[in-house]
Amino acid sequence: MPEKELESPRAVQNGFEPKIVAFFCNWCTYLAADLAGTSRIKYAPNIRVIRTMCSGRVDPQFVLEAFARGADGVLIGGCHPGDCHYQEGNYKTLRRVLGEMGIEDERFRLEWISASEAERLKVAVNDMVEKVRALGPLRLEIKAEHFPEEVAA
Amino acid sequence: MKRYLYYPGCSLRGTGKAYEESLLAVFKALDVELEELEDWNCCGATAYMAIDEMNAFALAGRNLALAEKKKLDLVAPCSACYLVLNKAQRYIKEYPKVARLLEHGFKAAGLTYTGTAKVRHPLDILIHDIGVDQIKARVKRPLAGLKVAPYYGCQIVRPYATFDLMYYPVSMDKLLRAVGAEIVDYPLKTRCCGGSQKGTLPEVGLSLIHILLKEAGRRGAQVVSTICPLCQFNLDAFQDEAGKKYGEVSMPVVYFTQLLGLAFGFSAKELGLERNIVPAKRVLAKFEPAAA
Amino acid sequence: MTEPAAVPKNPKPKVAFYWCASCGGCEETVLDLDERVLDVVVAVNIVFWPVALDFKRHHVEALPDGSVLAAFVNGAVRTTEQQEMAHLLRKKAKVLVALGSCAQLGGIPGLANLSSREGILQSSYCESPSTVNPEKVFPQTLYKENGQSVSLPGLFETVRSLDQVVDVDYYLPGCPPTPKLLWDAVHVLLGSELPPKGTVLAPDRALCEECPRKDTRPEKLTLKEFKRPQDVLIDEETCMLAQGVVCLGPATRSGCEALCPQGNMPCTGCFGPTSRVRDYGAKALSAISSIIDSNDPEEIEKIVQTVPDPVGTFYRYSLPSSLLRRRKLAPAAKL
Amino acid sequence: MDARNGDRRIGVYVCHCGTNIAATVDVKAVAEYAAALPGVVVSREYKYMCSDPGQELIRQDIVEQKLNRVVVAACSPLLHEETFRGAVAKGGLNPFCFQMVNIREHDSWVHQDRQRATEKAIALVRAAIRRVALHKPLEKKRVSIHPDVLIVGGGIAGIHAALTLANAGKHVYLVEREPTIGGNMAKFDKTFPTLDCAACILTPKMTAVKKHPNITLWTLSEVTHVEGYVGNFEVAVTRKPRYINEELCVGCLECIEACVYKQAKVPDEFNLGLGKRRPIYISFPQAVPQIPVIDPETCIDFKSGRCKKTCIEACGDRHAVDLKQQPKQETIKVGAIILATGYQTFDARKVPDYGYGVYPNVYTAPEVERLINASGPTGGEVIMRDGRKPQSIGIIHCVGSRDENTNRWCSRVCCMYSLKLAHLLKERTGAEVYNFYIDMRAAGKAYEEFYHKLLEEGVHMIRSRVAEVTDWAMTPEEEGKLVMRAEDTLISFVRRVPVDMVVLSVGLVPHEDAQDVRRLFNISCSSEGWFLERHPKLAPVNTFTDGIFIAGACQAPKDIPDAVGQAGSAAAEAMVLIDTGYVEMEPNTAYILEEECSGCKTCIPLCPYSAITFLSDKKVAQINEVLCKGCGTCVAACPSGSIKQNLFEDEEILEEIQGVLANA
Repeated sequence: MPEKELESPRAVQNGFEPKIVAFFCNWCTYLAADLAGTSRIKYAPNIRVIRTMCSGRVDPQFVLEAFARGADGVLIGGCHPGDCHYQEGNYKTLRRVLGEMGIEDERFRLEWISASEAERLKVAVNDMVEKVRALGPLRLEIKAEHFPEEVAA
Repeated sequence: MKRYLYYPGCSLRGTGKAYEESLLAVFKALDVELEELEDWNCCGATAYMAIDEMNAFALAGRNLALAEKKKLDLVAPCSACYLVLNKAQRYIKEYPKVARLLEHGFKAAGLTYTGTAKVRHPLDILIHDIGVDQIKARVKRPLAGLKVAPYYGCQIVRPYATFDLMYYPVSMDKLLRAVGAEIVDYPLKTRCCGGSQKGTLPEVGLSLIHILLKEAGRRGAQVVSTICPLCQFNLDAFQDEAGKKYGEVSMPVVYFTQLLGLAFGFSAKELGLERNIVPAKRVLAKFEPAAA
Repeated sequence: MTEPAAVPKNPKPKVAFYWCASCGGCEETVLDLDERVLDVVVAVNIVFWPVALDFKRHHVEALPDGSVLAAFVNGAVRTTEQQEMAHLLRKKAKVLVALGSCAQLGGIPGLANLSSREGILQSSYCESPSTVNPEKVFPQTLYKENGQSVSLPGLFETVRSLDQVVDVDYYLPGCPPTPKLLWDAVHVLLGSELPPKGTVLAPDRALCEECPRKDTRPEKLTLKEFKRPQDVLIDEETCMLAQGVVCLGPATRSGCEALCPQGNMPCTGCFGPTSRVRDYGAKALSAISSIIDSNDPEEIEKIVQTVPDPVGTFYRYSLPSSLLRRRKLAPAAKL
Repeated sequence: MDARNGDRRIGVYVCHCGTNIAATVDVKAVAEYAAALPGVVVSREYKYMCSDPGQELIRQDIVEQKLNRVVVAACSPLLHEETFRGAVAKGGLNPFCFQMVNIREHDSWVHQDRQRATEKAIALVRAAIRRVALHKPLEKKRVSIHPDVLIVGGGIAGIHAALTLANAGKHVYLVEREPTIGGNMAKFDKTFPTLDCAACILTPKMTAVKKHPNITLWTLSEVTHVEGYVGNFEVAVTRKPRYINEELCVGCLECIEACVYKQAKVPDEFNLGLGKRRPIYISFPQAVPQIPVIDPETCIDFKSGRCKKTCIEACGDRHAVDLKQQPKQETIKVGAIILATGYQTFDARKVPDYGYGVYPNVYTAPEVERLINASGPTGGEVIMRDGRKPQSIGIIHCVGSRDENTNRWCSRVCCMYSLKLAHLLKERTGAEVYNFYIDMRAAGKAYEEFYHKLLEEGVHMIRSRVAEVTDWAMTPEEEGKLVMRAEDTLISFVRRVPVDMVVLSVGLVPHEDAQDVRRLFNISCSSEGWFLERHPKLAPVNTFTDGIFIAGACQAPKDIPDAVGQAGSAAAEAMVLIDTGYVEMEPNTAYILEEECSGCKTCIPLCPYSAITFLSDKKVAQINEVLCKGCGTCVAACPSGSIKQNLFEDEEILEEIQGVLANA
């Protein structure tokens, strides 16, 4: 399909562009993203990449902070299991917590993408952007000043 | 108990009667229910495809839509039907334009096709859904010592290799081995049987028929086992003619379901083996149940 | 402990206590000072303490702003009244102390943030088995009957910790804080130099530091399942985690002298996080799930499932002060 | 934020990279936006930030504007982070008071919508500015480099690298898993295009390796474990038993003659099963080391324990034969590692249409190499499996190469070795030789000329991808032959070519255990499974793991000249490392706040490099800075936030998160 389409056509219609914070590990997924660049592979511009040496560095607090600060989705990209040290237990437990806090599974995703898998990166990003777009904005930020208004009812 | 819809197509009600008889017997024996697709229509075969593709898709597609209504997969034993239905299914899936056009047609008939009902071939079902072990377990009279040339014909794995290797299919080999037969190496297993040429360029058709049969014999096969009513008829009916032109050949050509049936203990009659032109009796007699 | 001698005489510093959304346990702590409470009374002049003394709100309002040395407020804030009192005491007190988990972190009442206000009212005034309310009568903020009117505080959608409502100077953690911590706090406040604003008046290390079972945790601890206290006969000496029991000691601030582990129960985290952690639950979560012994996604999933009620486990005392603060409200109940 | 930024004087530099960035990202807008952010005192855009004037710009501003933090938005930090850190240092600022933003690989090159690409760049720059405000000055730690080098794989690449290093006075461990070095090249008969005999040019290098005082050669050996980091690797090598004591054996080979097996009965690996060997054997006459090996699978004594052990008798008082020999574990320290593990050939059975394994007279090219080799199973006579000599031979190019159904890549060597084999086969047998090729690829010195030489020799070239090789005849002439059915695309006609012998020019594929090796050495593979170089053009022998280099066909299909060239450059890279004497470690290690650690031990089992120990006296955990690779797993896991990581402090990352999300 024409690359143009990859840059999320529905944007025009509902105007909502998901903000997705991505934590990429320095040795695999960040390199895959570099490779995507050198290969001029096009994907949705909705992700904001934050580099860590290893996906193991991604503290659950970072994920929560991202959501709390207005991210519509969080993507963690690491090397394939065995190469990276991400604590998958964290991911799965955190998913449960997020679920109970009303944040859909599609908004928090873990992908194993090795340095050579630029194509896979593109697919993962585009897929996530579309899924989150379908869910709509998360709108989590709770502003203290709203609290008094709450009582009216 | 597994259930599928059954699409006989024209052949299995005509020249391919024996295929239907043996197929139904074998599936019954394996406790698989085949329910004939109600109000099915001609698949259009390759001929219609060549004349008007879109209408051909609609014609074949109608059968798919009917199947989808039943929420069951559709078994198409005839290679031509299988290929055409398969092609229609793929085009609907891969080409939005085709899908859209057909949608209108289907709506008119109160039908829809979203691609859930799949076209399946008996080989596919026996190998993947039933499994070789099940089939082994069902064998009453192993076809020990029977040397078979497995012949798949041109349409079953090309252009779509949905359930077997495109260049060297092996599913039938596995099944026949499972019932005790010996498989000869038959590199011509997917070559053209000459079916179409027989009508247009008879001598080409005949030479192809002759090569297939001669090679089967040269490799020690006592019988050629096929999965396609057109191949079967073509190889069976014109042996004589081909023999006169290129040298004597006499090779029984049977359906793989007939061989499975024998191993399962059915009689030649039940399996329609009497319908063969080149008699299969002389090689298969010893596997038939003693006449009760 | 320095005795009243150290305490400056006349004029006696004024102290106020107040109780927001909480169970009253923190009030108990004050009483648990036992005879030392008398020293406190000698040292200070209690001007407001609804649970024990008959001062009214207007008494407090009458006090000049900033005339109260310290106001100890426990409990989370979930009603308009609590909000008003919080503001009032903030105005009157030099030093506002959040007393106990609820005031500091939101506490157990904070778990209400997993539901919407409507949901809560529904279940307590209609659905709960012990309720008979055929007319579906709900509490109203104002009720008029022949000229007379009765008013009730309004209920907030979201439960908040004290510092999400007013500026807080110090925190006294715990559910409830131990008498020792309170006693020390009182002295600190009466003392000459005050700790920096925002200080949590408890040690800044995690609980394992204080735990008598510390040495029994193996260096390489990995688990294939987590157990709930009621499912196992817990050994008196060994590390809770080593026994597969979810213990949040590693993530929880010390200061309680490991009361629960000493009582053979795991730590549930009432003292909240250390000063270096923003979201208690997140750290509690990684403390626990880091122990999982498997690389197979399915198995990990299974093991994770053996932790019951994750939010209730990891955020038992701190949901309102967590980064997410509450369950996402259905768009309908938009703020 | 502002408070934190109070004393910060940040300089921001947005690079055009010619049009690479500027074409898609409105760099001016980005620079202007940055200028307005708290703490930013200079914000510039420039054509090429990495150029000298670009770097000078930074240096000047630091000096004149008293900058204390710098952000550069350009390409990937993996490309130029070091460059700009250098520039920052030139300005007298600590190089780590710097943050780089990737707006090329991660932005301008992967997006087309200019507005949204610009928005993205702005978000990333904003995040970097907020992050850099928190950066602390850091020092790089220097670690000394162990001068020895490990080379894995004793093929031509490994051999050449080993000799180069050894001649430069470096000590080399050469580890080879086969009983002899020489690799694939040792199996070849002649080499294209010069047609000089492979053995004649290879064996001198092999013996040189054996003789070299600076080379420790371990055959029948495999690396089983790798620890440490650039300059200081600790490697465990398992040496499988040869059952002949290498120190005592003088290579008289009498034990082989003496074996109770009077004739060789066992299919011989070196000759790809075309010949036979005894249970005690030597791979080929010029094998290095010149020491026999006993195959326990087939040796009677190992199977029944009831052998006359004539080999031991034959060896006499040298007592070199040692049937009790056990596997040996060696542990070595090296500063650099060169992987030269080579390739394997495509399994022709995966293309059933060509009948390999079905028709005895269908051969793979490597088999033919042995068949025409004077020291091969037939002494160089081309005798087919059925005992006949071929009158006609068909060679199929690109078997397992350039093929959607198998491998898409071109194996680069097949065209040329097919021509070589065509020449040699014609020369030895006088047979008609048909080459079926898709495209003729003769790029290389004197390669095209060789192709023309072949054409003159009258080798038939048929431009075609063979459809199938069968044994069924259409005409009497085809009877008893292998029929090659193919469409000759130059005359658009389907041909049936009956031949006696078919040669499949199988492609090159990665070793089936390449993935394990990759994990073992912690490097990456391309999606095809070849070892991944750091940069395809500018760092072809480096990997993403410092101190580990790749040479030869393990990186991609290569012919001998290329493999040797690459081996040389890998050796040079290793030498640069060693002669520098030290490496500077990225200061991104984690450290534990001793005062705050509660000793809960959560972190200890998590460390992939076992860098964390528990101090039983202080009852707190401690990180060994040298072993720490800075993955940060422990930092994320520490339940009381008592572990921090240089360059990746919680605060810095949280600031970055807020930065990318803060609404412009």
